[in-house]
Order: sequence, then structure tokens, then C-alpha cells
Amino acid sequence: MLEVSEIHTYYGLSHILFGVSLEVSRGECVCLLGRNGAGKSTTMRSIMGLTPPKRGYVRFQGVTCTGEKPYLLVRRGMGYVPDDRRVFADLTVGENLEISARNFTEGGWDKERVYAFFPALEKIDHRRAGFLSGGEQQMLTIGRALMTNPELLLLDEPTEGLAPLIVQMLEEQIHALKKSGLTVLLAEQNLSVALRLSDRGYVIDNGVIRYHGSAEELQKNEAVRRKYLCV
Amino acid sequence: MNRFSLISAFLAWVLALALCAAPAMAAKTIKVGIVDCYSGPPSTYTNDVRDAFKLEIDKVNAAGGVLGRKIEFVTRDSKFKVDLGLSAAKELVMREEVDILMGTINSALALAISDLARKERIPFLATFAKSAKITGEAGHRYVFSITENTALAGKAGAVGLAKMPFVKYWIAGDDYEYGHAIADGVWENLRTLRPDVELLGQSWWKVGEPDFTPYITAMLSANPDAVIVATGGRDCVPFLKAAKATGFNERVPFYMHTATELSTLKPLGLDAPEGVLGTSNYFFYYPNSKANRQFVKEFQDAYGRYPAVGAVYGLLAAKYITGAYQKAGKVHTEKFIDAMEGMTVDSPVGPVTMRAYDHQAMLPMFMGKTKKAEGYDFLIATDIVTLEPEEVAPSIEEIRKARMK
Amino acid sequence: MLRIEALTKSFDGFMAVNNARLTVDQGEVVAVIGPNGAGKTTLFHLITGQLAPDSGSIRFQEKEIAAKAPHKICRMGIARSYQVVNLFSRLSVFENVQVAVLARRGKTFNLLRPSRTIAVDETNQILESVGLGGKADRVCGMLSHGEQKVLEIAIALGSRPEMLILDEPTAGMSPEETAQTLALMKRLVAEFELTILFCEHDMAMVFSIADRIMVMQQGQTLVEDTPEAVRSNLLVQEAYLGGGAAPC
Amino acid sequence: MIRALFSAKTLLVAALLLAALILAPQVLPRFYIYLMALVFVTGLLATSLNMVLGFGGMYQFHHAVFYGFGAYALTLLLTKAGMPPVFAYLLAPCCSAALGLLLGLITVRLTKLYFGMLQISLGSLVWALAYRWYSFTGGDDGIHGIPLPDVVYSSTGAYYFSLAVCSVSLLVMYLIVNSPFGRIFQGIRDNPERCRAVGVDVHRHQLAGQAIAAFFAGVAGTLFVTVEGSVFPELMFWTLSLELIIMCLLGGWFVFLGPMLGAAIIVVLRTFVGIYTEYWTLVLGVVLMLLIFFLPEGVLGFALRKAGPAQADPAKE
Amino acid sequence: MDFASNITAAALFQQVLVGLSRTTILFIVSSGLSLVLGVLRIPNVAHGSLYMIGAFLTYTIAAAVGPGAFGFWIALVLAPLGVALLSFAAERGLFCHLYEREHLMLLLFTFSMTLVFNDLVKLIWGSDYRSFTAPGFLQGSFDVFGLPFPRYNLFLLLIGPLVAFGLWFLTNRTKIGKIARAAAVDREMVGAVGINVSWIFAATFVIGCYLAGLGGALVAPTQNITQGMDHTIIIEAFLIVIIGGLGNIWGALLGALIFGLTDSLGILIWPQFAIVFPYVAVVIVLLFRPKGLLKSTW
Repeated sequence: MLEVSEIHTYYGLSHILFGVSLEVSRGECVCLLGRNGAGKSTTMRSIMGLTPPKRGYVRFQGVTCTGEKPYLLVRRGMGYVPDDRRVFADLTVGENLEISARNFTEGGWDKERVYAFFPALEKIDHRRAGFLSGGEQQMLTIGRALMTNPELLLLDEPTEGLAPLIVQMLEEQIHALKKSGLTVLLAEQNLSVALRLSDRGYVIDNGVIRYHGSAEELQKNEAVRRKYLCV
Repeated sequence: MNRFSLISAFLAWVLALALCAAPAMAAKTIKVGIVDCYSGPPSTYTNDVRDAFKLEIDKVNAAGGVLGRKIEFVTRDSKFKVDLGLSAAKELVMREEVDILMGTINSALALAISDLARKERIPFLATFAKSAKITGEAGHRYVFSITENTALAGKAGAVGLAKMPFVKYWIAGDDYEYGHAIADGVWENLRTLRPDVELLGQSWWKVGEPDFTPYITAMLSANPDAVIVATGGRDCVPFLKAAKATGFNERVPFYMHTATELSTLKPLGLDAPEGVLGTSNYFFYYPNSKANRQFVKEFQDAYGRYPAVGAVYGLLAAKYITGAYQKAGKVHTEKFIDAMEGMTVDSPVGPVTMRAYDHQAMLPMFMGKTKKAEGYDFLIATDIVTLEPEEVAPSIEEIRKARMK
Repeated sequence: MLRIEALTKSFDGFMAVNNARLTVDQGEVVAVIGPNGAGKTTLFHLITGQLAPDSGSIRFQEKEIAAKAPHKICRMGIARSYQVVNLFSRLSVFENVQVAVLARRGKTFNLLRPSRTIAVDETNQILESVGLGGKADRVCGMLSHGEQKVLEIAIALGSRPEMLILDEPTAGMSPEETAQTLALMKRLVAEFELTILFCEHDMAMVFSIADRIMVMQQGQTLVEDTPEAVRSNLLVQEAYLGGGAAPC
Repeated sequence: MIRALFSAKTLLVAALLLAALILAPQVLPRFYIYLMALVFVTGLLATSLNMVLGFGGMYQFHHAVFYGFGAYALTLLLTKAGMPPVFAYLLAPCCSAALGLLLGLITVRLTKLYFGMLQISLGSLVWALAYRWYSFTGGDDGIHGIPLPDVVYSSTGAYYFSLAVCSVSLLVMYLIVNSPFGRIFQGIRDNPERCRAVGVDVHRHQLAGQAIAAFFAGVAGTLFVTVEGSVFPELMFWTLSLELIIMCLLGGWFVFLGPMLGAAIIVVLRTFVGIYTEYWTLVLGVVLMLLIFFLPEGVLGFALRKAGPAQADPAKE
Repeated sequence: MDFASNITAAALFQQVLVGLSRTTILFIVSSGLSLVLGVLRIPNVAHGSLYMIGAFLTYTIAAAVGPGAFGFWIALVLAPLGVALLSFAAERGLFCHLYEREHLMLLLFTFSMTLVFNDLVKLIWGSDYRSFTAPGFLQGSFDVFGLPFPRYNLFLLLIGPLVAFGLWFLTNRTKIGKIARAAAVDREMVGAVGINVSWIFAATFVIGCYLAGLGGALVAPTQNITQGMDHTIIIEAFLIVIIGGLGNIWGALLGALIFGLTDSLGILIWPQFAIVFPYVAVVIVLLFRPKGLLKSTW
């Protein structure tokens, strides 16, 4: 479904990604593991077209879409949850969801379904998103991405900086999403969460994919974990 | 830092100089340089000066010119900016090497050019700037004024108002030199003529004030007998609009120097307030003399519009220039000035003398009241009273005193 | 040397730093660790005066510095580097460091002496010591990310601090660069007798250099102890990984 | 001190240029001499603005107020106070600097657009003062025919005087830009937060920078009086300030001599396009729009970048 | 001379009313400016020129349709639309390539546009001033406590709240408004939820400029329409936006109120120095609230 091939990405003059390649098939949940600053978020941003790669290509559902504008990628069926949440602080929770509504088809995601999925959000429908707690904001960004009815969801560190209880709750929700047939690419630092959720994993370090294998293999491969994830 | 920037700066410089070092002198003409504002509101007045000037010059040239020379003129747009106008004037003097400078509606610029004219010994004919300083305290041998000035207008207003029964006055106007000079002129003279008058208060607004309603309502709440309004050209129209909208003219009579002028009344059409007192140097319908009728016809034929007051200034300037050269007998600046002094030329408003002492053209003033009239789709002045120049111009004694300061 | 007590800072009701405490003694290397969003950077901002605390006290060498202006705190001897590269973008590498040196020497109102004749040796010495000697004339935007992070430290050294605060000094560095930075930090402690307070995600690095470690979570001081004690602390494991594996 | 900043070649070029400028009145017609003097005045003014704008990163939106203030100060010192010209010429820029300090005290707490707009409000108040105080400043008519010392009364005298003052001022400004103060100032431009963190009192430097820039704007003001013999409130009007920013931008606002070039271009453009058409602002506007599109670093900035790709920064050689 | 002799309750009330109608124009113009500033981050100096063009277009359209109420209404509708069209062309042709530039560059770019617009206006309409009048039923005045209050000012007083409500509705109740508010804070993320930000920007720019045109159309009957009418309004609009809080349209309302009321009350209380009152108000506000009165989106 998603094929990333040899992408090189720069921030200004600094070279961040050095030929990252990865693949995600329909219905899979794939995780991208790495330390802070390893290039996870940049990979996500490159796929999403926010920081288009200078070289290499990104192919989504069989169409090459490297460097395409983010909004077009969303219309193609990519959903993006940024790592720093970035809710529209000035808007209420409801408005955040409303303006993101896209690609709705029968049985797809609309506001009701998102509220049913995250009941906590419904109660704070009228609250301004800037005043939410971290966990609520994270639910909102996921809900917002769901409102675009994606076929592939890019989840960038959804558990970052959240309390353990919330992490657990989110983990369950993501699991539910995966079960509903959504394809997920998950960038994580939190190894245990990531391995529980995903089928396969890539390990990235300093802009290079160092390892990839199934979740079980990763779980077993002590050396890789020590070296690149220092776990 | 680097030679590179120096070199490139220098190259650009040389290039710029090379570009513009075009020879400008043509042989055997008398060259008049006009600096005036041809952008924005003032151009309503200045275009008439230029067009009437051109009309007369063309006539002179068609008849063979003066002393066998043609007269040509060049114009520069000052955009109502003193620095631009001043450097344009210097360009005319130094590069075009004009024989005579003329123009400008902007008093500050007129004073600056006047200073330049004195330095460069080139006659300067101020055609629209109203500052009394030009021929008053800042007057000198090389500057002439072919327009009424604030002292004249103020006195004219005072003479007119003194005949009215009003006692309690309010003064309002544009907050710049011109406004204050007019207001002071009217008020000082009025107090001399009618010692019983009383000033309730004043309001001053910035030039280009967008909304006069608050000022008018504030004045109304003071309840004066009459109001002296001293606005420059551009604010006349919106002030009259606001006056009409608030019924100001029906509640309180007011005097406004240029209220009756064509340039003011024409844009307003029939929506101008009636009964406003105003003074002006010229109306295309008054004086109803042969000379005026003929001038209006020529002007209309050439430009398809009625001449406004500026046209008379332009025409007079042309007449003075040709007349003075004729009288001097040769193209020579000092002789030209000698010839100008005390010269009288004919005009649509009758013969106008250039007063020898202060170089002020002695123009008559017409005071009238705005009124609707048949045949015009705008208001005109009626009940016109002519104030003779001898009556309203500052005396030579006053000028002498001002220059002594 | 530095003593922080009951320090609190909130943004729009969000408690970024909540009743935090921390002590750093002369010559120590202290690490602050904690998940993203735990309040580490906010804590540093509070110490260096970029932010004013809501309440609590920060004492540096027995003087209260809470809510003082950043430049005053810097002159008292605290310098810092930034997590996100925060340089003088249009200046060269040399000039970047020189700004700090000049500021410390108080020559900043010298109007007519060419600055390239002032503080040259000292600046070059700092650049040498961090390994940027050969790149002094580059515009700093042309450096690699790792070099820019090192330049961050070099600027901080330009202030000749007694205490150096480093916000994730090795974030985004390659393993080689990380190792070099680690060596640099060790050398700094030895050579300049610096006290270092830093935060870092690279646990290997933290445990290899820190004398003591403070663990922050949701703005609070969870633990403040020696590396060994922290390593074995269950609370920390819980905070860090939501239960599960321990940090290495 | 000079040797440390300029290479021998640069000095040679500068000397040649200076010699050419000194000889210019012997060969060029009077008008061009006047125009060059005007370029010196305007260029000096734009360069003084650029000290705070390009090298200090301050949104100095109303620089003209210091220019006009200097011009008025000189005029009033000469006419009202009857001061000897030498003292008046020295004191007038100091008055501007004092005004810069005064306005700066109020404005430096603000940043960027807020700073700029507050400065415009305050500057407009100063302008209103000059515009309204008829008895003292001559109101909107201004003051003309200012009694200048004989040395500078002729246009050649004014030319040499402005050339000398402008050269010295440029040199001093160049020294300041390259001094420790200038270095810190550029640091503040690039990153005020970081500057604070290395122990710089940002506001005090900005204040000093503004006073210095105002001083040189005042110098330019006195030169204007020398060249034109007049003052009027338009010298402090905010539109002039925006034109000055345009000059900086046009020439290149990270290059020391950029504003000088920008001023030259604009003065020459408006004089000579103005001869052929009333619509020279249209030409200027289009030129500027093209420039912003294609040469955002300005003419000189662009030329320097082309000349030496690695080093586009002017403040060092 | 006694300043206070004419300050009666009726006069005060009158000045407040008149000040409010002036506020309307200021609010309409500066809210447009604020919208563009807040969402697109363009300090649009050409806003004043668009206001001027709006006034000229109103004159031309009204003159073309013919005298009477009909021409006035048609002009009032069409002129701002014309301005909007012009701004649309400018946005698509020029601005959309410049969003990443520094604010100072954008400021100067728009300033260059004012130079161009000014000369274009002169080319098209000449440099004379124009004037036209409101239809009969909006002319004249009626008495409020014995002092005349022009009907047209009452008309403005009614328009003001209407526009304010329209803006409120647009920003809070329509999708495009909500998106614009989101884009003001985080334009990248708006793109990442599938919205073409470029068109949102175009729309916001056009709406902002439409307001400039509307302001111009509304003042047209009370003023003479001339070159240079952009100068005063743009500086006032910028000051209003700054004291209100950059990008906050309610800040624009508040700023316009402060400006309009200090101006009109200043005229009553100390007419000789009325012109400095609004500037002093700005200085005072910025001294105590350096970032403006209401929350800025910057």
C-alpha cells in the first residue's frame, strides 16, 4: 500500500534521512522504532509531504506521490497524527473535528463515530482545544485524522509524554483501529507499546534503517535493541 | 568590506550619470519651467493654470513669439512634496536652464523655490500658493505672486463679514499654515472693522480629514452666530457635504474662502449647500464682460470644460511674461524684472497691475453666496460683491513692516 | 551551588513544572531525565531566566536568581545550550562564539575598535577545544547538525560559566559524534572545573557520565539520586516505559 | 585600526573613488554635482537606518523623524539661537540622538511590528509638533533661506561638505558595525533570546543602537539643510521612512554599502524618470515588486553573492 | 477661552454617536486588514489603496447606473466585489508565491503595490477629485436632543453591527471561517488534514480586501474621492490593528472604538489638539499592553 524507497530528506542544509526505505501492506500495523532524533518524525513528515524528500520516492496505493502537497495526500487516503499533537488551539473540540471531515462514505468516520470511539471527547465538545490535557489532545488529533477517513494512518509517537494509564487506553484504541482494518504506520520510542501493537517493525537510527523484521524477531533480537534503542 | 561593492556602486553611478547626460538646450527660445503638483487633489487647480498658460502661449507663438523667440515650457510633477519639487526646480534651473520658473500650489515649496530663485537670480512666478509670506516677509526681487494670498483673502472675508450682523463667531479650519493664516487674516481684520465681535472657540482638523460631522456637531453645540471656515481646496468638498448633511448651513451661516469656486462646487453638483458665503478671484460667469466671455469660449473650445480660478492665474502669468519681455526689449532677467514691476495687463477680470513694491498682482476679489441657478447642474455664486484690490490688499506699509522683521 | 525548591510554572493551567526540587553541587555532573513533555526544558528555562516561575526558589551560590533577567543570570555564571539549535544564523562560527566572549568581557559598548582584533585568541581557543577550529570562517548555517550542536556548547563556553546547562547535547548526533561530545563534556569538567547540568535521552550517555540523576515526570521531581539507585528504582521504570523494560 | 579592516586593494579603490568624487565638480555640470550631493545625504540617511534595520534587526519604521529632527535642530540653532555654525552643526545630530534615546526608551520593550508601529505613532506626534508649532518651526510652510556659512553656500561648497561629512560618517558607521558593539548588535538581530542567554543586555544595546542611528540620521539632516537650504515637516513624515526602508532593501540590507546604492538608484530614478513621465512611482513600484520577487537580497547583495558564493556577509571581509 | 462651555450632555451623546459611525468605517477597514494579517501574515499596506479603489469604483458605477437610490445600492454591492476581484488576481498572481517571505519583505512588497495602484488610479480616473451623493432618503439629518445627526451616519451605525455580525458568523459559524482560524495558528497542520490551504488563504485575502472595498464604498458619499485618501486610513487601520492585537478582528473592533471615540470626543473637549488624541491613545495602550489589548494570533 505504501512504498518508501531510498528517500533523502533535508532540513535546510542539514541532511536528516539517508536513503530510508520501508513498506507497509494493506491492513498491517508497522512500527518505526528509534531514539529521539533518529529520524522517525522526519520520515513521517517526508511521507506526508510536509518535508518533501529531495531524492527517492514515495508510492501510495500504486501511485507515486513524492513531494505532493499534503492536502492531496490526505485526499488520497493518508491520515497524519503529528508527534507534537498540534491541535487547532483556537477552535473547540467539535470544530477541530468538523473542519477535518473528508472523504466520507457510508460507514466511514464522522463526528458521531469519533465521539463513540473516544467518548471522553464528546463531553468536552465545546471546550477550546488549547485547554485540553495531553491525553485529550492526543485523542483529538487521532480523531481529527480519522475524520479524514484515511486508509493509512501515520501515527507519530502517540504515547509521548503521556501518563501510563492514558497510554494504556490509547494502546487499546489503536488496537481497535487496527482491527477495524485500518493500515497504520506507527513511529514510537516506547518499545513495549510498539511491539504489542505492530506486526512488523523497522529500526531507524541517524536517518538510516538499521534493521527490520517482525515483531517477534525484534522482541528477540537483544543486540539490535541494545544498540539502537538502548533498551 | 569589499572592493566589489565599491566597484559596483561606482559603476552603477557612472552608468546612471551617462544615462542622463542628454543635452537639453534648444536654441533661441524662451524657456519657462513649471513645477507644480499634478497628482492628487491639488491637480484640480493646477491643471487649469497649466492649460490656460498653454492656451495663451500657443497664441503668442502662433503670432511669432516674443522678440522673435518662441516660448516653450516644461512641467515637473512635485507630487505635493517639497523635496521632490525643490530638486525638480533645481533640475529645471541647472539642467534645462530655464529662463523663468513658475508654479506650485504648495506654499512650502513656493517658499523654497523662491529662495532658490533669489540664489540663482531667476524670476519665479508663484501661481497658486497662497502664503502671504511669498510676497510679504519673504519677498525679494525675483519672486512674483499672481494669485491672491491669505492676507488678501482674509481681509476680503473680513470686509464682507463686517457688513453682516453677526457677533459671536467660531473659527474652524484645516490645521496647517494656510488654514490658520486665512482664519487669522479674517479675524484680525474683522476685529478692527467691528470691535464688538466675539470669538467663542476654534476647532482645527487635519488636512484630508475624512469625516467632518463630529466637528460640525461640536460647533453647533456652541451655538455661534456665524462660523469662519478656513479649509484648503481639498477639504472644501467634504466639508460642504457634511454641512449639507447636517443642515449646518441652515442653522448657522458660515463663510468659507473658496466655497463659491467652480472647483469646489462642480464636483458637488446640485447637492451643495446653498447660502454659503465665499470669496474667489474669478468665476467663468462673472464678471460678465466681453473679455471674460471670450476667454471662457476659447478655454472651452480647447479643453471642453469651464475655466476655474486657476485659469486666470495661468493666463495672467503668460501675459505678464510675454508683456514684460516685450517691454524690456531683450531677453535679460534684470530688465525683465524691471519691466514686470508696475506692469498692467488685461484679463477676464479687468486690468491687473503687478504692484512694484512687493511684486503682488492686484487682483479683485468677488464675494458671493452659493445658490442653485438655471442652466447649470451645479451651484454658482450670486449676489456678487466686488472687493477692489486697493481695498483688500495689505498696504505697502504693512509689507514693509513685515519685511523689516 | 544550585538549589531549587518547590519550583512551579504553569501555562494556561497546564503545570509544566510542578513543585520541582533539585540540588547541584560544585563540580558535579547532574543529568535530568524524563519522558518528553516532562518539563525538563521548562525547568532549564526557569533556571536561566527565559521564563519566570510562578512560585518557588532558585538559589545559585546562595543568591536568589528566580525571575531575574537572563543576561544577569548569565553574568552570574550560568550558561546554557539549547535543545533546538539556536545560533546566530547569519554570523560565522567564529563570530558566534565571539559574541559570547565579548559579552562576557563587557566590551560590548566599544564602538570603534575592529572586533576582529578583540578576543581572537580566546575565541579560537574555545573553537579548538570543541573541535571546530578548522571551520571558524564558515557561516554557521553551513555546518552539519552535529557540528551545530557542538557550536551550541562552544557559545555557552564563551561565557566562561561556572555552571553549564546543556539541553540534550547529543540529540540527533551520530554515535561517533555522541562519543566525541561525551569526551568533550568529560574534558570540560576536568579542565575548566565546570559544573554541568544536562538532560538527555541517550541513557547510555547519561549513565556513563552523570554523578547524579534527577528523574522528572509531569513536572515533578520523581527521584533525585545516584545512577545506581535510579537504575533500580521501580518508580522510574514505571514513569519511563509505562511498566515494562527498564531504561538501560 | 583602518588596516585591520580594509585590504590594500580596498583602500586603493576607495582612494581612487574619493579622488574621482573630489574632481567631479571640475568636469561635471552643476546639476549632477547637486544630484550627487543629494545622493550622499539620502545615502547616509539610508545607511544610518540600515545600521538598526539590517544590522540590528529592529523594525525602525520611522527613521525619518530623526532626520527631520536633526535638520530642524540645525535650522533653529542657526536662526533662533543664533549659534555659531560649527557648534550648531555639532549639536544638531546630538539632538537627534537624544530624541532617539527618548523614543527608544519607550519603544525598545516592544518587538518587530509592534515596535515599528509604536515608533510610527510617536514619530507622528513629533511630526505633528513640527507641523503645528508655527511660531517656532514655521509650521507646514517650513523654514527657507536658512543662513548658512559662506563655505557651504554655493552648490560646490555644499557638495564638498556633504562628501566629506558623508565619507567620515560612513567610515565611522563602518567601524561601529565591525566593532564589538556591532558584532553584538548583529547577534541581537539574529537571535535576541540567545544573546540574552550569553549575558547581553539586549534592550540597552538596542537603545544605544537607536541613538547612534538617530545621530547619523541627524547628520544627514544637517546635510540636507546644507544642500537645500530649507526644512519642512515632510522630512519627518512616515512615508519618507518607508521609502528609506525601500532604499535599504533595494541596495541590499545585509551589505554595508547596499543602502547607499539603493538611495542612489532611487534618487536618480525619480529625478530622471520624473523628467519623462509623471508616472515614475509606477515604474518604481514595478521595479521594486520585480526585485522582491527575484532579488530578495537586493542589488548589491546579489552582486556580492555572485562574486563570492561562500561569503555573502558584508560585515566581514 | 473656555473649553468646557459647550460640553453638554446632549453634545457628548451626539459626539459619541458620530464617533461610533466613524468607528464603523474604521472597523470595517481594519478588520479586513486584521484578517489578512492574522491568517496570511501579510502586513498589507495596499489595503488603503484598495479602500481608495473601492471608493472610486463606487463613484464610477453609481455614475454609470445613473442617479438615485438604485445606482447607489448597485454601486455599494458591486464596487467591493470589484475590489475583491482585483485582490483575487493579486493573490493568485503575486502573493501566493510570497507566503514564506519575511514580514518586512511583504510589507515592502505591498508598499510597492500602493505605488503602482496610486498611479493606476491616476491613469484611470485622473487626478481630479470626484464626488457623489447618497440617495435622497439618506441625505439630510434629524435631530437628536436638538443637535443634527446625519441620516447617513445613522445608516453607517446600522451597517457596522451588521458587518460585525457577518464577520462573527463567518469566522465562528462557517467552515471556511473555522479553517481560517485554524490556519492562522498552524497552517501546515491544516494542510495535513486535507484542506487546500492555498485556497483558504486566497479566500481570506479576498474577504479582507472586500472589506477594504466596502469601507471605501461606504465613505464615498461623505467624502471627496481622491488620490491620497489611502494614506490616512492605512496608518489608522494599522494602529487600530496593533492596539487591538494583531490578527484579532475583535481587537480591530475595540481599537476602532478607541480611535473613533477619542477622536470625536477630543474634538468636543479640546478641539485645537483633537488630532493628537488617537495617537496618544495608541501610545498609552502600547505602553501598558505591549502586545495589544486582545490576544494576538502572532
